[in-house]
Amino acid sequence: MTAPIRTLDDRIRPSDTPDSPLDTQEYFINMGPQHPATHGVLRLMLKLDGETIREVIPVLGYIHRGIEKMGEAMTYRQFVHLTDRIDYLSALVNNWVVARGVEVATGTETNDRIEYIRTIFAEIERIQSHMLWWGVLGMDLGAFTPFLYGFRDRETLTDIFEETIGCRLTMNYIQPGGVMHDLHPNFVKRTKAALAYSKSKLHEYEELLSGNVILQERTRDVGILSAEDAVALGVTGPPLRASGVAYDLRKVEPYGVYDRVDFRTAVGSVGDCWDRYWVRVEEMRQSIHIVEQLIDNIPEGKTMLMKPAKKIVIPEGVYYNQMETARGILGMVLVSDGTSDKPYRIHLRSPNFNNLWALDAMSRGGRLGDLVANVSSLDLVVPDIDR
Amino acid sequence: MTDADVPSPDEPAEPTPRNPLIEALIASSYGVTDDPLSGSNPGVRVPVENLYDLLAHLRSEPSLAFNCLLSHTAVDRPADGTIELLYVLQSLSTGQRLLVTCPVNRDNASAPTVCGLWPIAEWQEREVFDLFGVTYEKHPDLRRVFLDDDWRGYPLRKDYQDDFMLTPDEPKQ
Amino acid sequence: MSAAIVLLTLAERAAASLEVGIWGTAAWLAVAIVAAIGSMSLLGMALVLIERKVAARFQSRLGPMRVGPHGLFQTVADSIKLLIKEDIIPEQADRILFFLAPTFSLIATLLALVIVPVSPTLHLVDLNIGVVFFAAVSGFGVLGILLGGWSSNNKWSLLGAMRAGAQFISYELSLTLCLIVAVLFAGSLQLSEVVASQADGWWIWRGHVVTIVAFVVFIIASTAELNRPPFDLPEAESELTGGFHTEFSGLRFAFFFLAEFINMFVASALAATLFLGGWMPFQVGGWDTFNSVMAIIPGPIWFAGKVAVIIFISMWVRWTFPRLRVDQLMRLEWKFLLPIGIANVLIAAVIILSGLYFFPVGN
Amino acid sequence: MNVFGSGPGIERRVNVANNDVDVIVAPRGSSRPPGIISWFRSVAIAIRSLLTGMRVTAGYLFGRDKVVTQQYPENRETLEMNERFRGRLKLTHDDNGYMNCNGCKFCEIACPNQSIIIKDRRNPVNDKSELDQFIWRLDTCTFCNACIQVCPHDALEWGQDFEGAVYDRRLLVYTLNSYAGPQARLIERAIKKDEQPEELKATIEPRSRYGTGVPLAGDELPGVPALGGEDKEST
Repeated sequence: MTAPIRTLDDRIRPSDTPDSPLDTQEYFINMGPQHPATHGVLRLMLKLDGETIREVIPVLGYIHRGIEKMGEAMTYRQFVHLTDRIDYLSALVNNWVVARGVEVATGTETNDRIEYIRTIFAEIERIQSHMLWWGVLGMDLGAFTPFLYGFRDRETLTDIFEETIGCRLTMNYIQPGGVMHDLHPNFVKRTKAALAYSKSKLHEYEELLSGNVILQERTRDVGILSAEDAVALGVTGPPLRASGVAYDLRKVEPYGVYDRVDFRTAVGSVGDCWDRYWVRVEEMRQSIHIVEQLIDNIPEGKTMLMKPAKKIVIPEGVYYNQMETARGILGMVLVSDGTSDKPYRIHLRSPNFNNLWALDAMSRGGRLGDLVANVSSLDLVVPDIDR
Repeated sequence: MTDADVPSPDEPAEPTPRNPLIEALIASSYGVTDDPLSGSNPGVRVPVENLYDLLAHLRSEPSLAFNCLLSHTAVDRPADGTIELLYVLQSLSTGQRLLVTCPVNRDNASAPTVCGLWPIAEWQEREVFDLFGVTYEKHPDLRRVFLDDDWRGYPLRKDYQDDFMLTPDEPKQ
Repeated sequence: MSAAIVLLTLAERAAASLEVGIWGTAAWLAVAIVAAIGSMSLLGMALVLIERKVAARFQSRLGPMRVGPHGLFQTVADSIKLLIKEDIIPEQADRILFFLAPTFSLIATLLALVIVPVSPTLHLVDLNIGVVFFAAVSGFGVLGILLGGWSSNNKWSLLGAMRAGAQFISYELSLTLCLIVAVLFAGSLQLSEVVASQADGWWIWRGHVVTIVAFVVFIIASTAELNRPPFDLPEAESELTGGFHTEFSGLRFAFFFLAEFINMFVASALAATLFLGGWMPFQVGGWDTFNSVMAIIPGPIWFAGKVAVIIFISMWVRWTFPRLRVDQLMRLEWKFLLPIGIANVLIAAVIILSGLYFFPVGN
Repeated sequence: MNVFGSGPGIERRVNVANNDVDVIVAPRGSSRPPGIISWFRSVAIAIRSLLTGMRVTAGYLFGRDKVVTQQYPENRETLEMNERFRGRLKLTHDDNGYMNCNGCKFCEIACPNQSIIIKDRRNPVNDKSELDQFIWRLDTCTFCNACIQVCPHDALEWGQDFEGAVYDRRLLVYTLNSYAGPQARLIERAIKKDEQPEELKATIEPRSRYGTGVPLAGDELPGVPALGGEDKEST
């Protein structure tokens, strides 16, 4: 009755009837866990027929750290710092998901200043994440220069984090009940300067890569993911919007102060790599626009409403809340037994784990070079896949 | 097919269902009960016999159209002897969200697969199988997803023990 | 570089005459071999350093800065590192071919290097079929890459090698068609005569659009031949983890690397010789004062300048563009460059027969 | 071949999940109309796009002062970290050089990784609990700031020193406090109220950086001798 438990060896078998007019032989090849295009330790078993991809089998677990299990032994406040380490390019949104989950469960109301700070930082982080992605996409497609430009421009944004928070990547900043530090006195000035800089660089990105005929050839009609497939495969974030579903939690279920700002959701129409590329580039512009609207209007107020040393005990129940990271919907299932200050069970619905499986649907029939473009256009962060 | 106008005879009197959706589901024939613990989200509990039918109904009913399985996970409850399977359903067309909880027997945890309804369930169920040991009937590719194929035990169960596990009070060597 | 070539030439002359006795000849030959290897490595190292420095500036970096002033000796340090690295041969590799592959690659480069005319005197071997020789030898270099990919017994390497085979054979056609255009204009296969025929002006501007097109196609095709981005599919590190040289390390890798960079020099030198007048100064037929001023600058400097410009353009392109996909690469060759090349040869023939180019001399 | 171009997106309003959402749709360009002229046009657009990209990179090559690289070990003197930079953990001291820590273990409880191990002792003079050893494990610390956040006496702060790399990982586990003894506040109060201040000061004992009995803190390992008690490097 129950399905047989299989192993990877059962999975890698050539198909009986290769789908090719020539008398060819299918073969398997390991892409990763150490491969320049898989950005970390993603391992893909590829079934290839020449250069044509027949199947992509992701093999996970190379950076599985059991964060959900570790969370069961930590208090809610301590758990926040672990979420920095799942999707390290959206560390603040990950913090925020836990913080908001705890706040909703305990019925804590935050003030406007906290929500403004959180929203601004989340958007700045989205820009820096997309900038890094832009550079990496360039490198995956063979242009090394965008990679360095992306990293260079991202530095101005991580400097903002370092000034206020003290860290650049894994920040542990947004906490249940507030944020860890108040804003640095230079924050507004520095952020405005960085936004102006980013704007000018976005124009340069357009010239260097977006309009480039080779990039267009490499991305157009490559890795098409239809809207139906994207929804059924649980794809969220920019890949989902590139397929034409304008589902952005910042619009649909606004949190923070997203309901008070004016911005547009970037969507695609076909769902190919080009749409995913363009959606992300446009999101950078929209994020700059969001921060520009907020940066001058940060209200006064306290930035931490819960005493840091106080125990947080959540009433018994199952709590789910979700947010839009740079890669998609990050959800958190928080189960509390109502007695301890530690979660009974904590589950993170990571956007990358769910987006990853669309890779097979996108890449079948394409070339090896298309697979690299597809991996890149999904913007996978492997620690978030494995958790 | 919500049979809202045909009340089931064995329906216990619910204290003010929060949501018309839950009300309709409770009134249907899937043995659904309201989940009082589901926080701010609407949530229902369903016995495992009716799990697939309920989810298929939620997926296919045009007025519900839960077309996205956002998350599928489990909670180990050794005190009850059950593992609760949790399905977080989201409708991208209506914006509704529903938490479906389904307790299964802990010693022989098994549930029907919902791969046919949402393809992503294939991998989410693999994750639950990997970490909780819940086997899914008719799953096309049931194997571990994070851990090695020859890993013993299911780490997210509360009674999982390993040689290298630390206790919080003892600094590691 | 030039000194080494002089030495090599002298050694060859000495060996030919045998007047200094067998041991003297052997000594001369040893000197010549050392000189050849030294000049090649020097040239290769200089090119690698220049490439790294230029790339760094394109990317708002500084590039190597640690070894020597402004990292001048970085490539020397790298070469020493590569020399003393462990020589890893995969267990399942075909050892003989694995040994031969980088050697073939380097020999092909060396053979192509000898025909480059740096100046009237610094011309090592002036073959009467120099152009054909170049076409033949550059085809030989593919063999090294194919063998390297095959012998590694690695699927990535094999994929890279197969890509290289398809790519090089295709682009060889365009390259040869461009060579034919130059030969048609010069009326000779001998490189010294090709240069001499440009005494009244370089072919690139004497030959109307035809030579410009031929020059551009030559640059594109040779970039593909050299397996440099945006046509670096055989190694494509983000797709094939290094392609045909994935398994090579230490000295063998250095051979491939050196061959690639010297090939870049050879191809640029050929482009300069065939279309930009080689060591010829900038001359306009009839403008005697202007020509005499230009002629003051010595030939090797003209040559080096022209080669430098072409190499710079190659680097500029490399550090700007993404890589093409394998089928797009083939499409570019067979659907664009090849038809353009064939049409170009026909038009060139018509132009030459009717003497329509600028400053026709002696025809 | 398409007629390329990544122009501005098309603005539109759609209904998603019962919300009206302003969207901006990715430009697709238009497919090339048949004819040789449009073919040449598309080739011209393609070449122009390549030249535009080359202009950008050339702008960096020839533009002045575009280099962003810093020459790190050479610029040590001028390198300034942000004031909130999380370098190495430090104990704060008052003007007289007495530490503010009283060994209350708030930080040890708050630390998610058990990176802080506090050993306390009872002072014979005032019969109060005080810090004996503050052992910090740099190797497991994630720099999450929780200890500093919860400290009721502001006894902890981040240093600006980020060069923590060492060759022996035992060097990463060490005692932060240089002495064991009463908190600065208590000494101050004892001086003010004249409650045996000298006896209190006499209970101060020096604490070495390594060799603390905590695993890895400079202890002997199989085949590796123990580290000396003196400072191997400056804090």
